[in-house]
Amino acid sequence: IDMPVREAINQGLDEEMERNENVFLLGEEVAQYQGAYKVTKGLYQKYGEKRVLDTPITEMGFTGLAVGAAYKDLRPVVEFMTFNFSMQAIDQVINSAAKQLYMTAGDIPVPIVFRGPNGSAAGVAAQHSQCFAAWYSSVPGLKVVSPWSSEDAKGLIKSAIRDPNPVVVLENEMLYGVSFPMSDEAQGKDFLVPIGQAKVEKEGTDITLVAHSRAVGHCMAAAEQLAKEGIKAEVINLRTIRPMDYATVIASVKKTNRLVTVEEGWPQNGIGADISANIVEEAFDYLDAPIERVTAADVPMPYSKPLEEAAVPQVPDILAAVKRALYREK
Amino acid sequence: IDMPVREAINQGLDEEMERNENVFLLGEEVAQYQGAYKVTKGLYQKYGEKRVLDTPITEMGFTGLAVGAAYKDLRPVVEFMTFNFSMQAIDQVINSAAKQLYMTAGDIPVPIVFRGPNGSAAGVAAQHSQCFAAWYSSVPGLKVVSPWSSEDAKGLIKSAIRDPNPVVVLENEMLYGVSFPMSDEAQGKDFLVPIGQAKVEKEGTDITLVAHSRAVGHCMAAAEQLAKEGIKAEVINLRTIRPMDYATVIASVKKTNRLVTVEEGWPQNGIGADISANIVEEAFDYLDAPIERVTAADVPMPYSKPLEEAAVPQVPDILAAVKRALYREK
Amino acid sequence: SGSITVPFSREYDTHKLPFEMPKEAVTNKEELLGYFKLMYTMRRMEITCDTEYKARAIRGFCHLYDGQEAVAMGVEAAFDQKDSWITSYRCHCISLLRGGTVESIFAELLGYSEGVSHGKGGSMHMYSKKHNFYGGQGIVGAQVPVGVGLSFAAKYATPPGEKTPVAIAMYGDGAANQGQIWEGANMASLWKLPMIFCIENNQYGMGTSKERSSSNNKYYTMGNHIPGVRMDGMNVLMVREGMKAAKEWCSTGNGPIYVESDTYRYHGHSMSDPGTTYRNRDEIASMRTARDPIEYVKNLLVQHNLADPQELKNIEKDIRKEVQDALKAAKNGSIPKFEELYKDIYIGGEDNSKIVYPAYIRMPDRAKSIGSIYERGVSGM
Amino acid sequence: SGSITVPFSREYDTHKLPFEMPKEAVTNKEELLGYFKLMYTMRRMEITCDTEYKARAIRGFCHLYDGQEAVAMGVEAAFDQKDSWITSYRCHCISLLRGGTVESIFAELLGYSEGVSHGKGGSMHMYSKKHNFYGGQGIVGAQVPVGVGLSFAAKYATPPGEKTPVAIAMYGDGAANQGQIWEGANMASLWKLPMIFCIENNQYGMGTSKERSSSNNKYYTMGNHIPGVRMDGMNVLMVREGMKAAKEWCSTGNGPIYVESDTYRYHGHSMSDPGTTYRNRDEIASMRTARDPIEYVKNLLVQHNLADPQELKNIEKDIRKEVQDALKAAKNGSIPKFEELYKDIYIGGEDNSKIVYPAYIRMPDRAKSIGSIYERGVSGM
Ligand SMILES: Cc1ncc(C[n+]2csc(CCOP(=O)(O)OP(=O)(O)O)c2C)c(N)n1
Ligand SMILES: Cc1ncc(C[n+]2csc(CCOP(=O)(O)OP(=O)(O)O)c2C)c(N)n1
Ligand SMILES: [Mg+2]
Ligand SMILES: [Mg+2]
Repeated sequence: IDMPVREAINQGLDEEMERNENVFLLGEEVAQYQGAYKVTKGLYQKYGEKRVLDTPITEMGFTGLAVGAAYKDLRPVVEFMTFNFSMQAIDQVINSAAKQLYMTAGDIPVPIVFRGPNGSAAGVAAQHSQCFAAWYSSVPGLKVVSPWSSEDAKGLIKSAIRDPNPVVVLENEMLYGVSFPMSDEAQGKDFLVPIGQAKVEKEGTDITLVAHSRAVGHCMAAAEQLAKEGIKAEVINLRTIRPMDYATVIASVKKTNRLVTVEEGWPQNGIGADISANIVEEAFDYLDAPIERVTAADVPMPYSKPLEEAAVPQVPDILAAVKRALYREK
Repeated sequence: IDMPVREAINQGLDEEMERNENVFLLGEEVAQYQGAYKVTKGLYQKYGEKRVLDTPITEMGFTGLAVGAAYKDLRPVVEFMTFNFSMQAIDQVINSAAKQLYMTAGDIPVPIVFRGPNGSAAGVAAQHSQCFAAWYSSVPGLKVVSPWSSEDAKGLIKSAIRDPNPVVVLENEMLYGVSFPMSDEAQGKDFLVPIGQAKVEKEGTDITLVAHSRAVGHCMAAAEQLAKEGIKAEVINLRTIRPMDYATVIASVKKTNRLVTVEEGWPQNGIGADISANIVEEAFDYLDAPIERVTAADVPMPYSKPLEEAAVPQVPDILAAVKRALYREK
Repeated sequence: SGSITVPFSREYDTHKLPFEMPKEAVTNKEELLGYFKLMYTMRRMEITCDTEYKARAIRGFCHLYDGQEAVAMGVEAAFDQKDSWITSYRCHCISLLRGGTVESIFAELLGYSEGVSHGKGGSMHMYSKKHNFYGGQGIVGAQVPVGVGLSFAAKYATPPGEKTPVAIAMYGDGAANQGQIWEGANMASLWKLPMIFCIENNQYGMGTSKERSSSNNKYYTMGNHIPGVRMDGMNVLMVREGMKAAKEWCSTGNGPIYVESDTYRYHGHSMSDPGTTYRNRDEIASMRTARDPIEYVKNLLVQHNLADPQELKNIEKDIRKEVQDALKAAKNGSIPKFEELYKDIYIGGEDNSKIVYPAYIRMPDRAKSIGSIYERGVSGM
Repeated sequence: SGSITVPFSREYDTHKLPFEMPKEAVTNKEELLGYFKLMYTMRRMEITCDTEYKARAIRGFCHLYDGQEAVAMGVEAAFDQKDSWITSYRCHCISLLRGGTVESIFAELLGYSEGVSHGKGGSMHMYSKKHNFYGGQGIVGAQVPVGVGLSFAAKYATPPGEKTPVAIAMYGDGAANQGQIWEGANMASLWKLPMIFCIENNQYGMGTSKERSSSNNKYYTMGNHIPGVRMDGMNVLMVREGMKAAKEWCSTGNGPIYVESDTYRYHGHSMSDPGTTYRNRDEIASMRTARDPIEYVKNLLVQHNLADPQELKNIEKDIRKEVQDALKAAKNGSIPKFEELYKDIYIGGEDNSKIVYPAYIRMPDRAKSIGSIYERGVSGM
């Protein structure tokens, strides 16, 4: 069957709440309103106000509260209405959650999930379009995942909730309504997507495309176009950003000898930069062309639609990078 | 003459306050206590309580306040007692300051400086040792500088204050007490270090070392050691992290064909990763060996001294990377 | 026609207020007609946004102000343009009072160059520095300490002893518990800044009623030791008189004040919220019939024989046409040039006036990047 | 020797408190001797830290608690260990009450494996989950909403109708205006959480006096509609009774309370602050002579003939020796193994019990990285 990403997350949340009484949800509008993007639909009705809580619009406060609850073995799932608002709470995420296990020398784990839509959406301008993948994934103590498909979404949210560490789940608003096939296995209650492992979405031998979240879709589209030209692209869906599965990327590059990274975040100190640097360190001799990065433009997000489209990677941008990596030999 | 970094910053602040009445300082303990690290010594006495303000310990609030004052043409210099605490205020820095000019289509510039010690210090553990260079420098709308020497410190703080854009000045506590020579020119009131330009601290032909802040000192020490072995290292002091002076690094790599980046921040999505990725894109054919990154260990900062030392780059780490880059041919 | 005196049917609620609030307002035909016209223009503008949003001409978030018009109108009537103003994303109508026109607001919403923010900001981001209007903040609560900074700058620029212009930051009942508001209030109180904390209590923050978000929903008391006042935000005269008193208090060195306007939004939170799951249609309907801020002014005009109903009808007709014309004109706007994508990221010159660009601005397709990676800095500086 | 009744020489100041505070405390020799011993141990421990810091054996920040001992002691006396506790970086003495020993605290400060946090946390980061002590927060204010989360968890785990354990978050006069405190308080009040907001008002936040940081320095009133009480924080019995009352109120479903302890720190803010530029020596001296919390207990013991001065002197001598012995023992500690550098970043197993490591942990010298970049995930999971 096909299932929209929204429903896949919802199912994952539901199953994990059923499985473990200590799992609870909190955030703005997650309960009675059923989520600003309806991701938590039906859960307040099913689990009641003890376990699904509408918070005041006080990100720093409710994030701190959730972290404290996690110190005492509850398993909070914090929804940021969008990750943009997590900036108000980022000190709590980093200093009270990510670093706590280490500072306590293992005494106080923080089993908490921070989830919500991340990155650009449609027509919401500069303050509501930021991608936080690079920031969060730089921090030891956090795990960071970023699903693309419905299977990713369900399997990763479930793994995140079961994980005894703080996990940041970077979703994408524009994917919520997109349907993807769900295998029989993925429909089951025991379906987990392991954190820390990338997935080869499409095998290929000529060039490797690496991406996460919505950009995976662009890569798949690009790969299809390339196939028409006889170019076999391998598409890697990172799924996890931290701990990054460099191994899968290296293996692929050793096969294809060419790499293009694609992301919706800003270029400087981005995910692509990190992958590029690691590949250079580990597989320099396998590279037949410079690694190409496709990123958001280095600008705040504008409102106007044509400008907005120009600000984030589109399929032609990926194709152009691929062409450079294919035809420009060392 | 020699001058400690602390005094160089102080002199820069003093001169700019004298020069422009709209420049004012605010932050915790900057006035009567003369700064937690005495960087603002004497300024409250000289300029009075209108222009040097002790704030309550409310980073989000006073940062917002300063941003608002900048909207109305004042030139606030915000001290974060350390940049760790800027996380409480980062939403104001990014969403209210960095993006404002763009969202207003040029109508409301935000001439503001955020300064304070960044990165690791001595024995202050995980919550007080984070480096924010990579985060801030990923954001369009911000400029980010990070001085090493006293000349850097004075020249960059002065340029930052005169700049009509939001500028983040990442200092380093452990450098405050370190003395560096100050040229006659640097002692003058018109001395500026241009934002956006790296400085070649030491010329060399065999390998390029790139760093900012305290790591520049380590690179200089490494270069000295290497010189004894007949290896001529070129040391680039970035000075500015955004807009990054890739040009100077590229030019150097085209000469030396080998590159090692050094930074005190975490490895993933760091400054070194970004430089590496850009060099690969622009100067791949000039590289005679993989670019090597030396970074902080991928761990929260521990308290214990031997662990702490192991967590940040030391000269031997740089030497090891250099050796790899020199002897491991493509 | 001379002035009339309008007694208030509701009293100001006060909190630690060291002065008396008026029980009535003095006004006249000209004023009232002015308010009516502006508020009716706001109303038509917002309703037109609704239509255009549904027609997919407006994108993203779109928060409408209909129902709340008397608050902005009352503030503007009490202020002069030296006073600084900042508000949330619900900013179309404040823009209209502070530098925007119906046409330039529509143009912004349509994403055109002629827009208040050249099509780069959209619904949530309208400004006019010249008119001392600073936005248009998309982040809940963030405008409040920033607003305190506006008041700080006003005081900084005023010679001691003189009356200072004031600053006002508007925020909602949902925003009211944001900690940074208190942080700003504490500094405003410590440093005696001319700052008005203006809560637009429209009873809901998205789908959450004030009782569920706020352990204390007497928002005018939230300053604790800071004086506060609450008023009927559907009554432009009451808002005006309240704001006059607040401004007088703040501008004479007494420090900040909290002012709560009890109001209502007719629309859902934003265009994507039908606004009917968490409140019932009766509630909305009864607000419209009993407390509509525009009807209130119309009634005053008619009851005091300052205007006859037909005159008002004609005005409404004219305004409807003006708004439609503005929309038509706005629709003739131009799509922002590609250069706008990377313009206004930095500015140059110590006087903030030069248009500058970083030497190298990376684009998704790196080959199409602007400038050159072989150049450095920000050019034009 | 039976119990004695000690009248309070100062009244509790109250704010919207719906119950009466006691005017006296009942205690006995055993209790008082217990408080005396623990508080004197704290005092000696902190003074020893001073010496060791100056001898450069302790690094980084080091915030001492001497002068404030009665606050922690009073809290502990009123609580049981099911109640959760979180505080700021000024945490040595709370650690001592909650799982730490003088030796393990010294060991931590010396950076040894035997330390409360295995040498990884240092002065600001001590914890014991087993004893419901959650730190040790280095970020001003951050412990407060986290503390509210502790109270949330306490309520979550308690069957409806039963008394809940409480949570307490301690913070300073300087921290008191942090917005996140209000955010936490609002939720605690909305959701009736068993939460004590405990202000340790030691009159200064670093070099800033409370008048300069706080527009309202009656901290016990800062909850506005939330009840509050202020007490003499130098009087362990008053703190104890105050905390008992607070705990009773909170644990029976009434929601949070603000409790301010009026106290004083003898040392500077941290070891790098002489503490004499922003306050004068007379002030410190007069606190020591008039209000010292340990002298108070000693005097009670002597005045009520529960102990004679010599007995107390002997106890002091013993404690001084114990503390010195603990220091000596701590100094025999072991430097953390290199593996500690990358241990405890992640934990594994759904029951939080497995020691795990990421497959690849990068080190400054990449060749010395732990694990392999060719492996993936977090091993042991
Ligand atoms: C920090 C932050 N959190 C969440 C949001 C999403 N959001 C936008 S408006 C809003 C409700 C605000 O309600 P209120 O303050 O009452 O203002 P109103 O919309 O009623 O005018 C929310 C939750 C945001 N923009 N910023
Ligand atoms: C968010 C943040 N800002 C600043 C600091 C630096 N700092 C540490 S303690 C302190 C003073 C706190 O004073 P108070 O709350 O009165 O507590 P006390 O030290 O007196 O116990 C400051 C400014 C910090 N740790 N965190
Ligand atoms: Mg509202
Ligand atoms: Mg204090």
